[in-house]
Amino acid sequence: MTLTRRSLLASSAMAAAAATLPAIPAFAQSGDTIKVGILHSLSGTMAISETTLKDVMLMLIDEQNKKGGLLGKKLEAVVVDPASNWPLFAEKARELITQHKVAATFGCWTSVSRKSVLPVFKELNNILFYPVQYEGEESERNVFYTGAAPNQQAIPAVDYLMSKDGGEVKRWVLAGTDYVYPRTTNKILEAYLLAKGVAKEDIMINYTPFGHSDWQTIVADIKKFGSAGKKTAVVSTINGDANVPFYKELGNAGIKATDIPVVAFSVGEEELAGIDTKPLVGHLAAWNYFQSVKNPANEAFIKQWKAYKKSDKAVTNDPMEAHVIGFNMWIKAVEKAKTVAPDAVIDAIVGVEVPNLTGGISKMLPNHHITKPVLIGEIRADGQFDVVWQTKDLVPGDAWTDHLEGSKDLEADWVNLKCGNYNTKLKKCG
Amino acid sequence: MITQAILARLDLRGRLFLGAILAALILVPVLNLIVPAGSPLHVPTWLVSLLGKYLCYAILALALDLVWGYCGILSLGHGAFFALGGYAMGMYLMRQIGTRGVYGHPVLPDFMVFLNWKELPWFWYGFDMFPFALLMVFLAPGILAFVFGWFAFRSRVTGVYLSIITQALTYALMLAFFRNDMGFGGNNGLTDFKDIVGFPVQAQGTRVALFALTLIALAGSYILARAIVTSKAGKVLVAIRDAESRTRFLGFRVERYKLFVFTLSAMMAGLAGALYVPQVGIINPSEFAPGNSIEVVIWVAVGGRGTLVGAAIGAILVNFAKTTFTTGALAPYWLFALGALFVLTTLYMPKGVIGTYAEWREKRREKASLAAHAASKPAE
Amino acid sequence: MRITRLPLTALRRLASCLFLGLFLMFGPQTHAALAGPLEDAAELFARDSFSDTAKAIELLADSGAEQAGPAIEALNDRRLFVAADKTVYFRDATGAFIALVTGAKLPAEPSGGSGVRVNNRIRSAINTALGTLTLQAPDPAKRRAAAEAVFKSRSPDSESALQAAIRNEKVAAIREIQQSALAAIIATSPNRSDIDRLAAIEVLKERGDREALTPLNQIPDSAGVNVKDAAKAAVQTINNRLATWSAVQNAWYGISLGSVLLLAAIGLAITFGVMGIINMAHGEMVMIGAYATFVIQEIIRQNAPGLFEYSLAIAIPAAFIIAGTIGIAMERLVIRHLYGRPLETLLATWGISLILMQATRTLFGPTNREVGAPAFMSGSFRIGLIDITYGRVWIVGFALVVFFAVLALLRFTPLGLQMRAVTQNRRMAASMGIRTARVDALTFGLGSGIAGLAGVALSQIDNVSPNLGQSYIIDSFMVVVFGGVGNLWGTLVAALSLGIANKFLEPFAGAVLGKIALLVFIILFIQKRPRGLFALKGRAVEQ
Amino acid sequence: MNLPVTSFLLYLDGVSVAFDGFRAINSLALTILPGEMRAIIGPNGAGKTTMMDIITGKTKPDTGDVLFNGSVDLTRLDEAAIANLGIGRKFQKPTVFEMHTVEDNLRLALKADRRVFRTLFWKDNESEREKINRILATIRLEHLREASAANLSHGQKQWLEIGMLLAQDPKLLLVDEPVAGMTDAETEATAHLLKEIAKDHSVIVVEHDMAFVRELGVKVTVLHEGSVLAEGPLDTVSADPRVIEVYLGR
Repeated sequence: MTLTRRSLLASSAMAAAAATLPAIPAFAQSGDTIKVGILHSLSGTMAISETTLKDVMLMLIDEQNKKGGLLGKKLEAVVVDPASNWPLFAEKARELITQHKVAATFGCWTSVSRKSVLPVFKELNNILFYPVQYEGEESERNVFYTGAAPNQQAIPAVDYLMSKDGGEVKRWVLAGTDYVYPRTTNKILEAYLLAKGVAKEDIMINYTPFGHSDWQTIVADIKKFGSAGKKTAVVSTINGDANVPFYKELGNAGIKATDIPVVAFSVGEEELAGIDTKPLVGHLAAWNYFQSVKNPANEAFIKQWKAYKKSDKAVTNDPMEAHVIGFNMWIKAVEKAKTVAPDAVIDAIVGVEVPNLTGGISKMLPNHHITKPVLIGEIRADGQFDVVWQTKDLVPGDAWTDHLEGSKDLEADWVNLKCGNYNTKLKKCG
Repeated sequence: MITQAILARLDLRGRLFLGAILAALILVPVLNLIVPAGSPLHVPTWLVSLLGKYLCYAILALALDLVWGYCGILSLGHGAFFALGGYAMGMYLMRQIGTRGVYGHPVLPDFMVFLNWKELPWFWYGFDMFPFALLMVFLAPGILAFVFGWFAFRSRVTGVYLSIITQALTYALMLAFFRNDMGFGGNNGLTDFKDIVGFPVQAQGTRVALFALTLIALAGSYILARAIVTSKAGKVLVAIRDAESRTRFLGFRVERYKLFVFTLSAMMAGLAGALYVPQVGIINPSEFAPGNSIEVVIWVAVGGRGTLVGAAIGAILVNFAKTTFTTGALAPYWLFALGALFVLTTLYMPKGVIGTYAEWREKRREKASLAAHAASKPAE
Repeated sequence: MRITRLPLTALRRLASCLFLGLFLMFGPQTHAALAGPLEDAAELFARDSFSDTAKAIELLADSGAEQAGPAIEALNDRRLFVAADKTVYFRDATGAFIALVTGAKLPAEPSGGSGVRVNNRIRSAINTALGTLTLQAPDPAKRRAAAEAVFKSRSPDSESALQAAIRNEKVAAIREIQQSALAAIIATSPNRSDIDRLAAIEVLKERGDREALTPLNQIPDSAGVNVKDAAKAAVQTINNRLATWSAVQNAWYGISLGSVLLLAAIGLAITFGVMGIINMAHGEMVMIGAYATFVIQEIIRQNAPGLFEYSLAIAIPAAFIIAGTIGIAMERLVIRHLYGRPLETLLATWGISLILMQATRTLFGPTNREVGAPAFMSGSFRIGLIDITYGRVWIVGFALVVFFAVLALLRFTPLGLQMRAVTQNRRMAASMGIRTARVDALTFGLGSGIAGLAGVALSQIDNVSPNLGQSYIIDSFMVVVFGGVGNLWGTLVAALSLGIANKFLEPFAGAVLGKIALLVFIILFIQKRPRGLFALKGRAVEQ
Repeated sequence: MNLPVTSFLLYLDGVSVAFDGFRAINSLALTILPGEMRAIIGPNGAGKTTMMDIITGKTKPDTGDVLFNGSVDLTRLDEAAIANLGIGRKFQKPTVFEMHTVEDNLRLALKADRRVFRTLFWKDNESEREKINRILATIRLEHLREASAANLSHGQKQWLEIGMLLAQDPKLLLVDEPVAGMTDAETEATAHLLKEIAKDHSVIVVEHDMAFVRELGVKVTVLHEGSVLAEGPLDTVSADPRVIEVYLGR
C-alpha cells in the first residue's frame, strides 16, 4: 500500500500552512518608527512586580515622542508578555528582535529570565537593559545592568548596620529565598563579614522556598539567635510574595526594629503597599532610590507617574528609576551614535552620563554596570522610607565581586579588554 | 517491508499526519537553507526553532494521550517526565561547555563555581558522554515512572486520586529542583549552552537539524504509539479504560499493562524534553510546575483525546495561539483566552477538534446514505 | 550641583538659613555657652546628626524638666521640630506648640520648622530615656512597659530611678520585672562586686526566659571566674527549659499551620469530598474572600473609620456571600454539565481559575493589597516560655468554629440532610421530591463560601494578591485526600497532623525538605490506604 | 502443588467478612462439585454479591477457607490470578467493553497468554477465529460481529457477556442475575443457554427470578444474612417455613 495522491497533497498543504501560520503577525513593519521592545511578565507570578515596569516604559516612550522622538523618528513600543515562563522569555526575545526588529529591549526581572534570554541577545546581537538588583557575576556585551550589583546594595547596608548609627550589629542572620540571588549575595556577605572579624557562630544562614508563607518557626529562630547577648540584625534577601507573610509574622511576634532590625534588598515601596507598616517602623531597606527622596527631578517624576497611572496612590520604586536611567542613557547613546544599530550604540553608551532621580549623575561603566548612590531607608508608618544614610559618592557597579574565590580575579571591560570575564591572573579572556 | 507493516497499522488520518511530517521534513529545511532570505517563501531560523518547540510539545501531548486517551490514566505529572528528560540533556549540554564558562573551570558548571562547590556531585558523572546522557534521557523519567507506577497501580490508586498524587509528585520534584543544594542550578536551572555533539547549538544548521530530529522523533513516537494501540495490548488498554475491574476478572494483570504504558509514555515525554532543551536554550524547575502539566492535558483535550493525531495537533494549535496572543495589545488577555479554551472545550467539544470533526463527517455520511436510501425508493 | 554630601533635609535647612540672612556664627564645633542642659539639648537637636540627637536625649532625660518626658515622646512620634531660627519645639497631644527650652506654649508654630530625624539608634535611646522617666508613671501598663524597656536597654543610668521605682511599686508582677531589670544592669555593667553579680544572676535565672539570656551572655570580662561559671550554669538551665518548651512551641505552630490548612481545605472537603468535583478554582475562591475583605476594609476606611475594628466581622458574611454566589454561578453555568466526568471538571475549573485570577489582576492590579489587622488581632501574649500571637489564636479559633458550624450544618439542617441524600443516591433523592439541581448548586455554593471565609483569615497572614489561591490549592487537596474523601473529621485530623508534622520536621530538615518529605509521605500513604485516613468502608461494589 | 484437600471444585467453609462492623458474610459454608450447576437465591443484602466477590478475589474474607480445585487457596490470589485459574464471572449489570466490537470483546476474553508483551506482539490466527465463530454462533450474535458493543440491546449484552465467559473456557462460572431486565423470550433462551453451558462447566447462578430458577431445575441454596439458610431442590426449599419467613418478612 502506498500513499494516495490525495493524502500526499493534503499533507503537503497542511505542512505548508503550519510553516507559514505563525509568520502572520510578523509583518507589521513600518520604516518610519524606531521600535523598542518591552519584555516584562504581565501574567503569572511575576506580574506583581513587572507590570509597573512595562507602564513606566510606555510612559517614558510617550514622553520621548512628545519631545519629538529620536533621530527624527517616533518611538514605538512593542509589548510582549512572557507570562513568567522562562523559556517563553527566550522565545519572546527572539520574536522582538527578529520579527519586530526592535532597536533595544527593556525587560526581565528575575535572574533566570535574564539567563534565559542572554543567548538570544548574544546570538542576534541586540541590546537588553536589565533594571533589577541582582547577584552580579555577569557582564555581557549585549546587556546593560542598570540595577544594583551586590556592592551597590548589600555591602553598604552591612557597613551601615556595623556603624554606630546603625546600631553596631555584631550578630547576623542572613535569611533568603532559596535561589541564586540570595545564595550569591549571602556568600558574598558571609565572606565580607568574616573578613570584618565577625565570628562564624555569629552568622546564621537560612533559606526558604519561593512563596513561603508560614514563618512562625523561622521568626522564632531569629528571636532565639538574637538572644545571645550581642546586637543582632537580619539581612533579608527574601523575595517577592514571601515578604508579606514574613513581615506580618515579625510584626505579630513583636520583633521591633530597635530589637532586631531587618534590612531587606528586595522590599520597596510597592511591596510595602500590601502591608500594614505600622508595626514595621524602623526596619530597613537598602536601595539606590527611594520615592521619599526630596529632589526636583524625583518630584517631577512622581508627579508624572501619578498622572500617568491616574492614581494618587501610585508609588515609585528602585527598578523604575533604573529603567528611567537606562532609557535616558540609551537615548543619549543613540543620539551620540546617530544610529540605533546595536554595535554602534554599545560602543557609544559607555561613558554616557545621565542624571538619576536622587540628585546625582549616573554613568555607564565599561563593565556595562552603572554608578549609583546607595541609600539606606527606614520604613515609615505610611509605607514610605526615611533615608537615614547614604554613600558620599556614587558607587560604581562591580560585575565580579572581590569576595568570592572564583570571581576575585575576574574583570569586565568592554572598551579596552573587549571582554566580560578577563582573568587578571591568567591574563586572558574567559 | 517495514513501510508496509507500518502503513498497515495506519488509518487515513495517520497517513495524512505522517505525510505532513514528511513534507515538513523536506520543505522546512529547504525553505530555510536554500530559499534566499528575501523570498516570501523563506522560513526564517527563529520560526524553525519555534516550530521545533511546538513539535516537542506535540510529542509530550502524544505521550500523555497514550496513557490518558487509551488507558484512562489522567497524569497531572507528565511535565515532570518531560523536565527530567530535559535535565538529562541539559546536564550533557552543561558538561559540553567545558572551559568556555565564565569562570573557565574545566569540569564544574558556572553555577557550581560561584556557589563554591569543590567537586562535581556523583550524579553529574557520565553526562559528558552523549550516549550516557541519551540513555539517561529515557532512564531517568522511565525509572521514576516505573517506581511510581509500580506502587500506585499495584495498590490500585485510580482516577482522581491518581491524578492528584501525580500532581503531588511533580510538585515535590519542583520544590526539590528549586533547592540550590540539589546541584541542578536551582531556580536558574541550566542554560547558556554552547554545543551539542560538536555542533554549536545556535548555528542555523544545528537548529534545522534539531528541528528535523524532532520531526523524526514525533513520527517515530506516533508510529510506536499507533502500533501499541492497534495491537491486542492496545485493546486491553482501552478495556482497562472503560471497565477496569471487568478486565481484571478476565484475567488481565491490569497493573502490568498500566505500568508498561505509563513507563513508555514517560520515556516518550523524556525524549520530548531532551529535544526541547537545546532548542529553547534553558531548563529550569518551573517546568515541573503543576500548571504546566495541566496545560498538556488541555492540549490533548483540545485536539481530541484517544486519537493520537489530535493530541499532537492540539499541542501545536494551543501553543501557536499562545505565541500569537502574548504579543501586543492582547497580551493581558491571554489567560482569559486560555481559561475560556479550557472551559469551552470540556463543555462543548469533549471529543476535541479531531473527534468533533470525525463525528460531523460520520453524521454527514449517514445523512447521505439515508438520502440515497430514500432516493432509491420509488416515489409514491 | 553634584552629589549630596549632607543629608538632604540639612541642605534644605542650610539654604533657608542663608535665605533668612542668618550667619552661621555657631558653627558645629563651638559648644553653646548657654547655661543648662535644655539649652544644650536644643542646640544638639538642631545639628541634625544622629549621635548629637542621642546625646540630646540623654541630656533631656537627665534634666528633670517637666517637659522632658513629653518632648522625648514627641520626638518618638516625630512631633519635635527645629524652626528656621533654631528654636526647638514640639507639638503636644492637644496640638499646641511648646518650646523645648522654656516649656512655654508658643503662640503660633514657628516658621520653617522641620522634624528632627529618627532612626533605630535614636529610637533605642528614646526607649531607654522614656523607660527611666516613666518607671513611676501612674498607669500600670506604662510602668510595665518602662520596666521592660529598662530591662532591654540595661543602661546603668537608669539604676537609681529603678531602685526608687522598686521601693514604691505595689504591683508584684511589675516589681518582678523591675527587679530583673536591675539584675540585668548589675550583671552587665562594669565595676560590680562578684556577690552583687551572683545575686543578679540568680534573679535572672529565676526569670528564666529567652530575654534573660541576653544579659547572662553579657557578663563583663572583669567579673570573677565563679560569676562567669554561675552565669554559664544559669544559661544552661534556661536553655534546658527552653528546649522542653520548644516542643510545645512546635506543637502550637503546628496547630496554627494546621488550622490554616484546615480553613483552606474545609470548602474543598465539601466540593470535592461530598460532591466529587475536583474544583481547581477552589484557591481562587479563597482569593476572592481575601479581596472581599480588602474591599470591605477600604469602604470602611473611607466612609466609617470608626468601624475599622469590626471590619473583619463585617467581611466574614460578605466574603461568604460573594464567594458563595460566584460558586453557585460556576456550578450553574459550567459544572452542572459535567457531573459524572470528574476529570473534565478538573480541566474546566482550572480554566475558570485562570479566568478568575486574570480578572482579579485586571480589576485590582497585580500588586499586593493591604488588609489591616484590627487591634485585637495584633501583638502577642506569653504562656510559659512561648510567645503566642493573638492573630494566630483567632485564626485557630475561627477555623474550629467554621469546622463545627459546617459539621452541624450537614448534620442538623434540612439542607444538610438533602445534601447527604443527594450525594448518596441522587435518583432516590430526586424521586422523593428533593430538587437535586438546587441542592447541587447550594452545596457547591456552600463549599465556595467557606473557601471565601478562609480568604478572610488568610488576608491576615498572607499576601492579598491574584496568586493567593495558587499557593493553597495543592495543600488543600493533600489534606482532603489524606484525611479521606467525604469525611470532615478526616479533614480536621489530616490538617492538624500535617501542620504539626511540618513544624516538627522544619527545624532540622528545613522548610523545603520538610515539605517535600510530607508530600512523599502522602504519596506513599495513598498507596497504602487509597481512600485516606478515615475512608468510608463499605460493600465495595463497583459499577 | 499441594495435594487436593477436598474433591470439591469449590469449597467455602467458615467464611466471614465484615464492613465497618456489619457482617456481610457470616461463617458461610458452600461446596460445588465439578460439573455441578447451582442456583443461589436470597433477599437483598443476603450476601450473594459479596460471596461472589470473595470467590473472585475482589474481597478478602476476614476468616475462613476458600479452596478451588480441591487445594488452591483463593484468598491468597488476586482477581487476575483467579480468573486465570479458570473462574469466570458475569456481573449483575452487563459489563462488556463498549468501545470494542463484539468480536474484539470475545477476542479479549479468549483463553490465551495474557502477558503484556505477548498481547503486544499478538497476531491474528485461524484457530482463534474458529473459536470466536463458534461462540458467536452459540450466543447468536454472528450478524453483529463488527458492531460496537455499545450499540447492543440489553439482552444482547447479557449474551455477549456469557459468550465472553465461554471464551475464557473456565472451570467454574459465576453468573449474577443473568435475566434481570430480559423479556420472557430472552429469559427462556438464556435458561437454555445456561443449561447448555452447564454440560461441560460448573456454574453458580445468582437469581431473583423464581420462574427462571425453576426453569433451570437445579439444586438451590438460600442465603440469608450472610450464611446458608437452606439448601435442596427448589420445591423443598420454598416450602421451608424459615425461607418463607425471610422472604415475606416477620
